[in-house]
Amino acid sequence: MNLTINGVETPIESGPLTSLLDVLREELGITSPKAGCEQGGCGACTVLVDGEPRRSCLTPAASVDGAAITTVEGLGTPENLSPVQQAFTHHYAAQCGFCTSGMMMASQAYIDGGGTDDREAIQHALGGHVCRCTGYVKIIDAVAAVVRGESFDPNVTAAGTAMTNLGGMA
Amino acid sequence: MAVKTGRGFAAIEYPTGMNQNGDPSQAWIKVKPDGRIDVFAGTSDIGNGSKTIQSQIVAETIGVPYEWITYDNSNTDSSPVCTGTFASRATFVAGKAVEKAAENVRQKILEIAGKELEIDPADLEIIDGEVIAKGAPQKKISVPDVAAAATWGYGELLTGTGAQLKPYATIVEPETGKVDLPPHSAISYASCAAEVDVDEETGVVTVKRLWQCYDVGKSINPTLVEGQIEGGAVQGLGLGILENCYPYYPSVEHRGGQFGAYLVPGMEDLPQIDTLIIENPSADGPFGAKGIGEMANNAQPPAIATAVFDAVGVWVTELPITPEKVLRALQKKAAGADAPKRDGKTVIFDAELSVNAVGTGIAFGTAA
Amino acid sequence: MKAVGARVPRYDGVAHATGRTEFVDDVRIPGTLWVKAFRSPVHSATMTNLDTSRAAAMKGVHVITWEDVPLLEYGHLSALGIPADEPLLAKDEVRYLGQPIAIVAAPSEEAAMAAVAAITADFQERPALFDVRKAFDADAPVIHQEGNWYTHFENEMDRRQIRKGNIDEAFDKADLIVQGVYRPAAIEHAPIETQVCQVVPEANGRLTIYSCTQALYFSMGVVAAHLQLPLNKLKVVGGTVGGGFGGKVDTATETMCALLAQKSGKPVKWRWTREEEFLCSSTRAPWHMEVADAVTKDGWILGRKMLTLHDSGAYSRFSPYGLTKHSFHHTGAYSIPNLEFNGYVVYTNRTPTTAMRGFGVTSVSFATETHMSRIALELGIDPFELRLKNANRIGDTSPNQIAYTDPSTVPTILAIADAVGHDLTSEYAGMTPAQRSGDLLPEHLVGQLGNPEAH
Amino acid sequence: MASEVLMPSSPSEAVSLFGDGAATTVIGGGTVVMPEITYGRLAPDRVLLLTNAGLDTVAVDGDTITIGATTRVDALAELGIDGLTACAGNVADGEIRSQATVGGNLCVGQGHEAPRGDLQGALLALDATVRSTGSDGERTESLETFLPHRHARLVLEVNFTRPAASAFAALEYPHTHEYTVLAVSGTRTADGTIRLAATGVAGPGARLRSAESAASDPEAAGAAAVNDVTFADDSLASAWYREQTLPVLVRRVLAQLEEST
Repeated sequence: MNLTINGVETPIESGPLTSLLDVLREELGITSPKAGCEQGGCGACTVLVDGEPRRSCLTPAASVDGAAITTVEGLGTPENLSPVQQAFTHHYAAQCGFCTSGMMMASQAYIDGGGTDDREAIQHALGGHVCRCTGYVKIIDAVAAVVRGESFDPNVTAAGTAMTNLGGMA
Repeated sequence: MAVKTGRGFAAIEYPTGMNQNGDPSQAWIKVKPDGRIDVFAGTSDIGNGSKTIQSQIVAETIGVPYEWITYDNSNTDSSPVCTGTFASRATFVAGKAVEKAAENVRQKILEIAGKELEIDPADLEIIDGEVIAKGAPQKKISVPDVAAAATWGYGELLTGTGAQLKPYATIVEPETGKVDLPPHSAISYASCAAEVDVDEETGVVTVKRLWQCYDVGKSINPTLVEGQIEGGAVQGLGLGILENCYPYYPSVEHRGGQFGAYLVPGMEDLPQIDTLIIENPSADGPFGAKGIGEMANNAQPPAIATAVFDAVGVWVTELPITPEKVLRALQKKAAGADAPKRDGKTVIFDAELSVNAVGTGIAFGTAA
Repeated sequence: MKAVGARVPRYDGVAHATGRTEFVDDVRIPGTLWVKAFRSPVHSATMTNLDTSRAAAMKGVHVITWEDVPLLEYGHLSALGIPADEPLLAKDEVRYLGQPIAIVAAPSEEAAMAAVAAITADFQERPALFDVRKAFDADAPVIHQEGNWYTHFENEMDRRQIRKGNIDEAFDKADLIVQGVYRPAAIEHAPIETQVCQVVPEANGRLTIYSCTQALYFSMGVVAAHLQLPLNKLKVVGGTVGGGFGGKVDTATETMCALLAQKSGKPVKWRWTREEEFLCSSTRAPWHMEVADAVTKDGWILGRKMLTLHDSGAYSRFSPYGLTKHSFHHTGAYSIPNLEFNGYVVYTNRTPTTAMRGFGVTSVSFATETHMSRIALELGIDPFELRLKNANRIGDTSPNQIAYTDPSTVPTILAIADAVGHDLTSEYAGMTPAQRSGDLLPEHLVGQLGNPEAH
Repeated sequence: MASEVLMPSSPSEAVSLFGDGAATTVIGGGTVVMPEITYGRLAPDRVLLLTNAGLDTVAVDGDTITIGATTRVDALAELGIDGLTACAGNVADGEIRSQATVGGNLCVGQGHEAPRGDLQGALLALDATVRSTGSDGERTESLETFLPHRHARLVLEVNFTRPAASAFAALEYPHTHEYTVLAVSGTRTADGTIRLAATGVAGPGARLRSAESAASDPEAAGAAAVNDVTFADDSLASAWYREQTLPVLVRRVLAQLEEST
């Protein structure tokens, strides 16, 4: 089998029923997709298969033979973050960071597919991805910011939401 | 479809740091020859952002840019004791330890700078990476130059340690719970209002909106404060209407082993969240901060339970408030069987849930 | 630039966003053995004839049981006087479904599963206890030798008590007594990263433990105690955790992996499946709380009686600590001068419960705040004003008779009233948390006042 | 790991490799089978992986619609049948829907924690027929008669007629992975015939014939529906709750059908 992973054609030695997740993590050492449940229930393992978001834990390797796979490693680098990566950083859309890779890949697919900055549309598109830390607010903010083409330098400052600071009222 | 809307309100308090204290955190800091700062602490970052917060505290305390800080909590060989990341103590207790260590480093920097500038260290301050004479800002030396001087000139290591430990509050009267010291180091406060929709035909509760106000003491990083409050709100929503390991508690049947069967809140369950903060500083926390992480899921469940009552007139006091529980309560109400028992001046809600009704070995209060 | 108060870039933000944050599962060590557990298939039983020989005979498989643990029972909170009651691996009794009995390490995940499948034991099942309300019944199944509830509070008391003021007088004087029952559920921490650990035996005899613990030193102490090793033999590597919420204070995997690494001389790794995480990991406790408040027509809360049964599951773990914290906060954000609190840590044949966000207090906040709403309705008093009236203030005292120094109950309530557009009468709208006086210091609150400067 | 993984490259090859289906595990999208393999509960000796089997064609001929077994769940939305679109849209989340197959959803076994087979109700309401192969060769039968022996057969295609109106109502029980707790699908044909079916009941999806007979009176239809099926407890809801709410969903579906008149 062969996969084109982040633009690089890569021969695969794993068995045909090995999950794409295990191919990436265990055979190839690409560790951004996470084994959060291996039941398809959390979305931490989502990668792009020919541009479409897929739960890699549910995907037998043989079923994607020859496909182009994109992982977070293919989005950008610390020195050259992609817009989604910039927005996730800027908005603190990652707390513990464990759901983040899957969340970003689904976000990338949503944006590539012409998604809007409508909150409900984003919620629906990412609805199967579980984040236990953030309460999702900042993830939605980050995706909406990318759709709107907002630019910022995540190395300088972080975003905030409409929190009202009443100061030391007591 | 008969969907009714209701609102409920709750006010809570929560202690910061371990109950009864006695939970140490320690830190040590060293300065590299170019003035960059290495912080070693044992606080696990579980997503709460303690790497960030503690780095901010160090930068602020010493007076150098945040970008100069490296933070290492990676192992027990290099990092000193931290009791752990729980009990809202990562900022409040462990942050205080790094603040103390940073203050000691600041003093060391001032000492060397004083020698270099021939000024009493007490007359120096550090602003944005430069040691400056108070009242004579032209007299200054950069922290990198101080660090270089310490390293190559004076043969000194610019370093400092800090430890935070409030003594254990012993219970001196087990019969009454009386303690000899305050068992809490600081108490945080919060209020929350919830607005829900309840479908009377199916019993499904939807949380539409949460208004929340938290006293955080001092918001060291507003974005992290928001993150704790938003994340806590959604966990509180889960507690209120969704999550249960044992859907038929006290039975243990049908425990869910997957995300499809154990109902963690999803993105589509997110209500509108309006957040207010108050900064009523604590005496013991770094820069007046209190813990915010733990309490963030405590106020929603009672606010939601009350909002459900407001919407459809039934109390569900076994969490989570599932559609089934709401429907059963509505049917009971329709049958006129929901009224609390009244016995003289006593009003008894939920009598059927009481130990009095179920067990025989222990009894509660006036219904005994 | 000021660092404190600023929205600085998250220290680990770029690492998270580039997928480069290294979690324990991302650590790659060649030759690592996979670990799996043989767990109790029943809720309550006497176990005999544990046989791991077939598994141990499999190629490259290593097995540990209770016999391999130098100190089988270690009290995680022995410093707080909470004694040990839970074996690291079950010896002859199993008290919950999924309790670990034998742990295997094998060259692959499949081989480890096969080894677990080759382990056998006999289980003489007993009736199990699941309802905390029945734990005290004479005919209840008995879970521990000492009984069905924890008996080691100070002076070996079998419950946590709070007593303050004169509770009988308060209930006599009350115009109305409002009683209710509150039962929040057991819930999962459900971090997206399941429990995971790798242990590497080093050439110098040390063990390097890659851990997802929320508490590096705590976990190191637990491993050192079970293995009877000095701390310099262990190095716990971690500090970067894929979500915890309290569940990763448990040291659920580290000790067993350390023993397997010692026994096999090879690196070992244990990553719990999501099913293990959901079905075998500790949970937030389900609580049973009964509250009776003595109130006056005009909305003062004179006294509170409370009974709490903390469903600890099969073992104590942190529950006595959690119940104590719970008892200290059972008045919520209010000053209630007369108190009678009785709380028990009750054992059931459930997965042991543990700390979770808001430990001990999440439950009591739900109970007492829902109760406050009911009181407001029964009395026909505005729920904000009822709360403001009783809100704790500077100089009021806690259930432990410690004076509050800086309570913010009043301003947080006022802020929400304003946010939702709830009109308050002027008497309440301008309220502050200042020390009680005048109308806000009725006779029943005089005796509870303390000195906020005392500590 | 499986010793033999077969990847047919045409429908006929799939039929021949499936044979009588004995000891053969079929994987369509993988969403059902892969976790079972990962968790060690299933160690199949012989696997038929349908990725390249050419069974994913959708043919629309006037009002007659034929969909191949490996048609993705999300592709059903493109047929423009309101009830089917809503039903398919209620399956898990978008990523799962783009991977899971119609055939897999029809053949899935009983879920032990939550109901499976979300599409069965909608396709029963469409009076769909199933062409499948197995021990006695190929045959075409109604979905209703197919479901009891679904485990032993390989679905090849599903056929149904576009209805005049269709509707779907499910319990909007919020959670992350969205198993269908309970749902009712309904159709009305050009001649006014109403068909109703449910999923989330005990066993596979089932027609609600008593409710259909009483369809002119939604209250009566709802009440009658509970006689057509049995209910079970699982992690998501109790049998009692499902019994209480099935009538509500029947009424909601009938109301939708009425509206689309």
